[in-house]
Amino acid sequence: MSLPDPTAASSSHRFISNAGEDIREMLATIGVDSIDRLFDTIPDDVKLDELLDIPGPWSEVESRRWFRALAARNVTSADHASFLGAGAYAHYQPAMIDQLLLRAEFLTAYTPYQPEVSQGTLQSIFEYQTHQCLLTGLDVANASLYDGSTALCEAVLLAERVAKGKKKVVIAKSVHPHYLQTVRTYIQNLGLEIVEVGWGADGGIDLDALRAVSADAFAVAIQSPNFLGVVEDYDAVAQAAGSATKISVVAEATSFGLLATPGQHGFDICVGEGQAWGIPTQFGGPYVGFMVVRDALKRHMPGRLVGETVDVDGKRAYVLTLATREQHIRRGKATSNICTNEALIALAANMYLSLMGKYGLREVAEQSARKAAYLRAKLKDIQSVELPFAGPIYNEFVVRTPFAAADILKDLEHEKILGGIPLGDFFAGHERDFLVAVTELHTREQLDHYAAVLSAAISRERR
Amino acid sequence: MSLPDPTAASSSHRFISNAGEDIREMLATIGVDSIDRLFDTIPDDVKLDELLDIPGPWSEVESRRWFRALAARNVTSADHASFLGAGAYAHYQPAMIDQLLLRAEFLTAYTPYQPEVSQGTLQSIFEYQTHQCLLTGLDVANASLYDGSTALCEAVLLAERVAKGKKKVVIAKSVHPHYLQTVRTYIQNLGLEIVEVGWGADGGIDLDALRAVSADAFAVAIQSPNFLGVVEDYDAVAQAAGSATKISVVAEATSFGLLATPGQHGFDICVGEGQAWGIPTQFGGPYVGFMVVRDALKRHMPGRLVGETVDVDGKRAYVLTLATREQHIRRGKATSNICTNEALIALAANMYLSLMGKYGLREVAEQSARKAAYLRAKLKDIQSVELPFAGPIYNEFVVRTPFAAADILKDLEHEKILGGIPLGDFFAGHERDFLVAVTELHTREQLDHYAAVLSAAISRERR
Amino acid sequence: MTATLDPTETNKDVAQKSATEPLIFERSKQGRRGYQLPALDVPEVSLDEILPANLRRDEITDEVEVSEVDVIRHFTRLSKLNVSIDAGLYPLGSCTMKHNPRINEEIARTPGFAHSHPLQPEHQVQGNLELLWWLEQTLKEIFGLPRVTLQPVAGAHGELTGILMVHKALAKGGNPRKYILIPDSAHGTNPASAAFAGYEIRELKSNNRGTVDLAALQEAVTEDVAALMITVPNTLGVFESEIRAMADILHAKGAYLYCDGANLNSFVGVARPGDMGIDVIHSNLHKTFSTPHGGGGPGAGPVGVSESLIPYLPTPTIERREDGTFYADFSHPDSIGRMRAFHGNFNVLVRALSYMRAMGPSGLRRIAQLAVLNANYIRARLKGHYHLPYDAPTLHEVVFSDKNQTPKDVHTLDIAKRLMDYGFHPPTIYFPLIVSGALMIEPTESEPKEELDAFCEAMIAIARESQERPELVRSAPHTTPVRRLDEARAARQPVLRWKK
Amino acid sequence: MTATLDPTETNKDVAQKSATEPLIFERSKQGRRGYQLPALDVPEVSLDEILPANLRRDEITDEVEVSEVDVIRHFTRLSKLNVSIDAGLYPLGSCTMKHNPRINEEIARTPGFAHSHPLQPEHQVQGNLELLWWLEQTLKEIFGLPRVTLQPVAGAHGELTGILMVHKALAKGGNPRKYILIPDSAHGTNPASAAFAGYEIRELKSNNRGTVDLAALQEAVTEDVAALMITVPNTLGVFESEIRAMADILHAKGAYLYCDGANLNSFVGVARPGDMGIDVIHSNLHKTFSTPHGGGGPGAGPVGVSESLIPYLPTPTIERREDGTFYADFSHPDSIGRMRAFHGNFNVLVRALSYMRAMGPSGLRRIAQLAVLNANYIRARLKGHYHLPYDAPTLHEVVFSDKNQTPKDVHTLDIAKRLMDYGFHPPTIYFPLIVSGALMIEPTESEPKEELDAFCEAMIAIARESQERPELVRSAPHTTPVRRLDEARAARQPVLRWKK
Ligand SMILES: Cc1ncc(COP(=O)(O)O)c(C=O)c1O
Ligand SMILES: Cc1ncc(COP(=O)(O)O)c(C=O)c1O
Repeated sequence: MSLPDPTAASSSHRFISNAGEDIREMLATIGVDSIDRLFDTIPDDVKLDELLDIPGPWSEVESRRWFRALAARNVTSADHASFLGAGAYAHYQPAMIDQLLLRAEFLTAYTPYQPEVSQGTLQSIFEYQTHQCLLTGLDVANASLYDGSTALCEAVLLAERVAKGKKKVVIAKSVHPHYLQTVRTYIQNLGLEIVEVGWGADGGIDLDALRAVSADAFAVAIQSPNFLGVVEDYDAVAQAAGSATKISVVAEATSFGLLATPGQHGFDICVGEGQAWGIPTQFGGPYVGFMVVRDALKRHMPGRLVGETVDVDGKRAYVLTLATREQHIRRGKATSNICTNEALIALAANMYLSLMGKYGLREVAEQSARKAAYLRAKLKDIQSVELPFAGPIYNEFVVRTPFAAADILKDLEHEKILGGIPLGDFFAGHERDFLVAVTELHTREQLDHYAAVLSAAISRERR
Repeated sequence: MSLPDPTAASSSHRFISNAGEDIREMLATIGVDSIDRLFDTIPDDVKLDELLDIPGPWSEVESRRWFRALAARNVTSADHASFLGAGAYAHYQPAMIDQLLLRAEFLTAYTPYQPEVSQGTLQSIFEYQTHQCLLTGLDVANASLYDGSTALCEAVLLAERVAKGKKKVVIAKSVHPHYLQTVRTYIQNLGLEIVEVGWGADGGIDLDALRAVSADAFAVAIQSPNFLGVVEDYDAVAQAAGSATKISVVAEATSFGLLATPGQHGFDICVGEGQAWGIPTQFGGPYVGFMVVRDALKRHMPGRLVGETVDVDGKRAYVLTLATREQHIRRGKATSNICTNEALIALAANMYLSLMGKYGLREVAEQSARKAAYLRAKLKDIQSVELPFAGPIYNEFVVRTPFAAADILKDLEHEKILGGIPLGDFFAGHERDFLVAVTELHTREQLDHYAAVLSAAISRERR
Repeated sequence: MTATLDPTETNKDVAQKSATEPLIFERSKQGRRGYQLPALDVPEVSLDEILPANLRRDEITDEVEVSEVDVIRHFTRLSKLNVSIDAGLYPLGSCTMKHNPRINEEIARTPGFAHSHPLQPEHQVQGNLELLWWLEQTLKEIFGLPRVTLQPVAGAHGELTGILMVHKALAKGGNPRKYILIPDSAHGTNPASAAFAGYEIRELKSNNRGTVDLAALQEAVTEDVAALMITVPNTLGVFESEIRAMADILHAKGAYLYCDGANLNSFVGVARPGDMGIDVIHSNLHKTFSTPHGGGGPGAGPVGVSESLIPYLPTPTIERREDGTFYADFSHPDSIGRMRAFHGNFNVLVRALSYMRAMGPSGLRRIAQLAVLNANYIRARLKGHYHLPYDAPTLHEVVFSDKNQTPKDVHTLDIAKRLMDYGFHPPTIYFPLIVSGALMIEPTESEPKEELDAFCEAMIAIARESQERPELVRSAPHTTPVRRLDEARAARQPVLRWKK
Repeated sequence: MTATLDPTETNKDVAQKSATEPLIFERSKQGRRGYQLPALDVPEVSLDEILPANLRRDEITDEVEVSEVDVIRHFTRLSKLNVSIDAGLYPLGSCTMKHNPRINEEIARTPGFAHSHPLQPEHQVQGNLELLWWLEQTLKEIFGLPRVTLQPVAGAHGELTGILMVHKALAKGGNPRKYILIPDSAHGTNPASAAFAGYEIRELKSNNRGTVDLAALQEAVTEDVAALMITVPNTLGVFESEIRAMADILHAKGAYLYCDGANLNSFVGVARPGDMGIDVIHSNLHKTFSTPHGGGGPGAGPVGVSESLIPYLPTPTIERREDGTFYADFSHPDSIGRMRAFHGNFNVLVRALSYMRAMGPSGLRRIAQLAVLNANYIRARLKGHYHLPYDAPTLHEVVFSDKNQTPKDVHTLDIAKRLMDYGFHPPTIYFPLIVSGALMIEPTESEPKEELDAFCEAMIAIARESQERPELVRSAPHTTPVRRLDEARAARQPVLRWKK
């Protein structure tokens, strides 16, 4: 057996305080002669008689070398002009936020089960919930869900709970494909049926098709701006969706600064992805899923809710509430199985929303939309570039060229431009299309350069 | 006059809380009708009637673009293998330290004039003072001085104060030239004479020359390891320095982990530069100067001192003490004019020294010395490379080739090596010499590579 | 921070006042700004040309106008109302509140990781893919299982993933079956996840050691049982010594053994789930592998599976080619599908691998050794003072009850609150449900002995106070920013948002 | 953090205990480690081959053995014993405790800046040199002076630099002269710096407005006076309206006017020192230009000079070539020499330029406007409650005295301590020396009105308490981690380090 002696100084590890002297003292108090004795309840035949076969232990010096070398093998928006979106957007990230997130009081605390020593986290969640309500025009928001895709799953399940009986959910084909796939996974054993509704010529949902299938559906879910970048007309959709619970999905959260709210236009639930609120794209996570619902639905809400109350001295304070919905009380009958959520990202979002505030959120949205419109117009003028969908957009749109999107994008990459996301990866028959996203961070120079490089690439491909 | 209206929303600035509404309310309370009225005591003929002509205001986005572009125009140890030392060394920097320094409680507080709400800073300084004493073998350390060069100035002035009458200070020529120059600047009007003592064949101070000039000197100051990298023999120097106050300068603070202490070998004062304790080289500052003295000298100490005491409840606490030495009390008769010092860097040093601890400080020093010895030996074997000074070294040494150091170093730079610092920039006649520094961060691979590239460079130059 | 004019108030009130912070919405003042953006550099056309008015909103009514100073003050002050691991012991049982190394935070912020986009083509993100591949290799070795999916973003998410795989595998075999067996000591997410995966729950009574009774299990495992979900060691900290036999019983009936790996910290590097006959296990990386809890997340809940479940793993999986390049593989026809958009909580996974590399083989084993030593030290010191409902040997945590204190009408909640006055975060309380008035203490390996001693002395002091000054304990906490809350009122008339 | 066994102690004691932290040396335990380094990868030869034994030390006796957990806990807990700007108003008069923007911290950490070495050749550090050049251009415009040295690392360092230049200039003219005139209201560093520059101090009595009396100055400026060192506005916050006349008097006698720029925050962008006839000025970048005070530093004290002093600037200066490249110029034969190794506090200078760019021309002016407005608002609100020794109009700060409170034996120190109970850092006290029992309040432009109101209400409450419950004020603070200290004991038997 090649197992080290835990009391040897050579066995000490910087992350583990107790060492030789402490261990001997503690064993004496416990009254056993070695740490191994404490593991007697684990049968020998399942005990390892050697160390695991993995690298390490590494010093910070070695870790920095290895991880930085890995990171250096990625090509990112840190060194390229990126026009990638499709559910993950590079917006302005205020310097203050990351530095505050490093405060141990936020970073290393856990779920505020004990409100007297967790008011910081609780009050922030309460504020976060309020921001969500103001942005969506709905009544009650929760403390966070995993991400946009699972938030949609939870919304569908919520709608099914209140619908009683109905088993059909209608989901727009223009909802983020990953979200739709995730819903399929979640509901696969629950006897529910998903009916997809496609888009019309302008890229907006096909209203007639929607009207045709909504009647017996417990819920209708659409995304706006949808996956093609097109902004949906909530009123028209709500009307077509009839009596079903109406779920709006928002994958580009800065759009709330400019677009009509689901709450004021007939929708019951808004779910989505909060990453656009200044969270790094970080290869897809951690992000933060949000859910905001009409007041009538609040007791069916999944996840944590923070409410206001007072302490014994009458002092205002905040606390986790309506917990009877949750797994730790309701167990098999809970409104969701979620426990650990995305609290720290929700905190970052609260910081972002507070710092940008009423006018900043508006300006981010307007600048993103204006710059997208500017680029879209420029690309339109490029010979043999098509914009397949004419519908109104926020900050993202589909571009079509005569050539395979992958090839065109490779050409752009050579000019240090991450030019877009091939639509063909998600929808067969769209191999010449790609999604282009623009934010307030793009400069006119970058937009002009993009247009120039794209038209050059097309001419090159043509030869 | 193109001056903006301070109450206009367009005049609001994110760093300045009060705006339109607040300003109007406050002016009303004060009883004046405009902010301009508050400046009536400034004569109109010196008042500006337009805004200053400087760039800005910039958003964080614009600042990031501009400053990162500037930083990208530097070549640094972040992208090259650096062997630069000469008073600024790239040692291991524990990840925890910088993140803790960002805590507002440390970063944004000021001098702990009010001990009841500043115990964090005060206790840290007390601990820092203790580390200094343990490392130097001396009795009393202060809270910090500007840097190594000004610390030497303060030491010379301290020695002069206690010497009474004597006007001559002997300083080794092998003290960091910038330090020596700074001393000349400081004392230029004080009627003091500096006598320099050169080095012997092995690079150590010329003891006979020292003996010859020490008699009527109020102080003798040497550096060890000296600017040539050579470790001085404190006992021999102390003996040669006779009755003068003996000042040891340490510009490579990690050397305390391995080298004999000035305190145990006849020295009265140790001053130096604490940058090597995990502080980034950051183009020369901020760093932290330290001063440790024999107990007898404590009331002559410049700068802040923190002492232990108790509060009215008998609870142990820390406080700035012996303040009668300082400018805010003694004014023109103070032991120094220093007020703001390098507290945050001293805090970082306390964190570093605590984290590395008894064994880490030793290992950093041993690894640095061993790797330097390894490289030194390898270079010695290279044809037509000379090591002009045979004296014992810690982690830095002088290399001589048949060619101009600048040319050789240019060659190394092409291989992404910052190969050393030309000694000719400091001492005429040494144009072929350069200083090479090694730390625990260098890998054997880098050391071998250095040797290979250097000998290749020499052959190339020969052609 | 608002002071008061009443000179007669007590100092405590003054201090308490300075410990309150208004809502950010209450700080809003007309004209204040916390942001600046570069001026728009494209032609400013009318918004109508960009988006029809009916698709636009008007101003965001009631959103804030605050300065950067207001915001940094606000959140700095809020933070001071929290306790944290970096400030002291945070012995929440079952949550493994261990030291969160700062090197993990630094590495996760490397621009190449932080700014990579989840939909970049394979050739642009080889660094990320290799990192994910290495993390899977490492978890495979830790679990002793042949494959691991990194997609789940929390333990509960991993549970759902695991049970969905079980369901799919059984369905492939013709019958997904109806029930999941779950001990009454289990965490609430277990039954919830099983239910969302489409199963009914059958609860297993724990025996007097607090563990699963083999005979009872034998009986409970019928043809329509899909799996047993157990926690190893269980929520009392007791290791199921007969785990191998349990696995055999299940496997004999074609059922699966699911392990909730929340307590992996107690045996990592000492024993491997795969060697115990476990078919599926999730690990909460925010517990055993030190990723920060962040006030309630983010986390990650990778799931390891045995050979027979590999075909059902979520897509994509991360694979390595002969030529050493890496790619995301979607070609798994029997996969349960995607559990989340993109690649899960990538930057949590980065932190976890950073931690695993820092620990290495010897360090991982030492985690379990010291976590168990620390817990047993607390158990030994407090045993005389608090009632131990199950005195079977325990590993990384120990569960006491308030039985010794209830005669004085002092209950677990009171003890927890009083601990705050002594400067400690309370343990997990009233869980597991099989212990009435449970005090579930998990110190983790991080804690220094002197911190454990201080905690034990506080607990002992409270035990005494409960006898001698019970009202002092019942009315605790006395020194926190707020005191006991009216939780009933919060639930009765919920106020879930600020309104003007 | 050590709790106690005594169940009878008060809650306050419990809380206080939890607010103490042992010395890091007291946390040391045999075997603990807080660090790890890569294993030595060169042959491990005997140390004797590397360094003779007589030049080596043995182990570092009494140095610590602590874990990373011990260290992060220790410093996190220590931090909680401090108050800070990010937590609230920090109205230390003369210190300009303004908001420290986090963008400055981010930019200073850019690897290209943080890891550049001070002795790299010019071509490798063009980015740094250009940054320094731009900072000088910006300060020149702010000062209205033709050159600025960036070498001084603090205000006092700048004072020494400035006076050394004056001395050298006069010496060149044949006679360095003997005296520096300094008003009795000046900061202690002024006389100290002048003395270290080789001068004797002659103190100027302030007139009843607290300013310099022209007639008195006229008389004081003799042939052997080298310069007058004044602070503008002075330490009462009063602007020397006759500054131009003062300059003329000095210049007529061949003497120089030195301005201590510590209070530049009150007129930046509103008026320029150069236009006032000032010959030399230092600016504390850690005050006016927002670089964090760091618990007492680092700072920076650039010095601007008029034409006649340019030849004497410290070396090197940073210059720009025709071709747009930058270099360090050492060719200044009359320079006073080098004031510090390398390039001063470079990474403080980076932060300051970041701040100047963020403010821009309009923002810089707004600083002065709001700083002065905030100070005058406090003055207006507190005037009725505290005695105003000089009621001349003031700019960015206001100095009260304890005259109204002394009859009740309540003194400035008591008022300062009592403010802590209300959650505020006290103002600067007992400075300037011309005011007995001075309370020197500088809010800066950063503060929101509600914070100023809370502060004023606390001050007013204390004024009342001083009349109605003076003992409560005299015995303050009551709610801080430690209460009033025995400072006499600290000085009588100094304990300046931990000993085993
Ligand atoms: C035993 C046990 N199982 C499951 C969970 C759920 O894990 P998570 O919170 O990561 O979803 C937890 C943690 O809360 C737990 O303690
Ligand atoms: C008026 C005045 N002059 C000079 C100084 C000294 O500046 P520094 O502390 O930066 O050396 C200060 C600050 O303490 C000051 O307030």
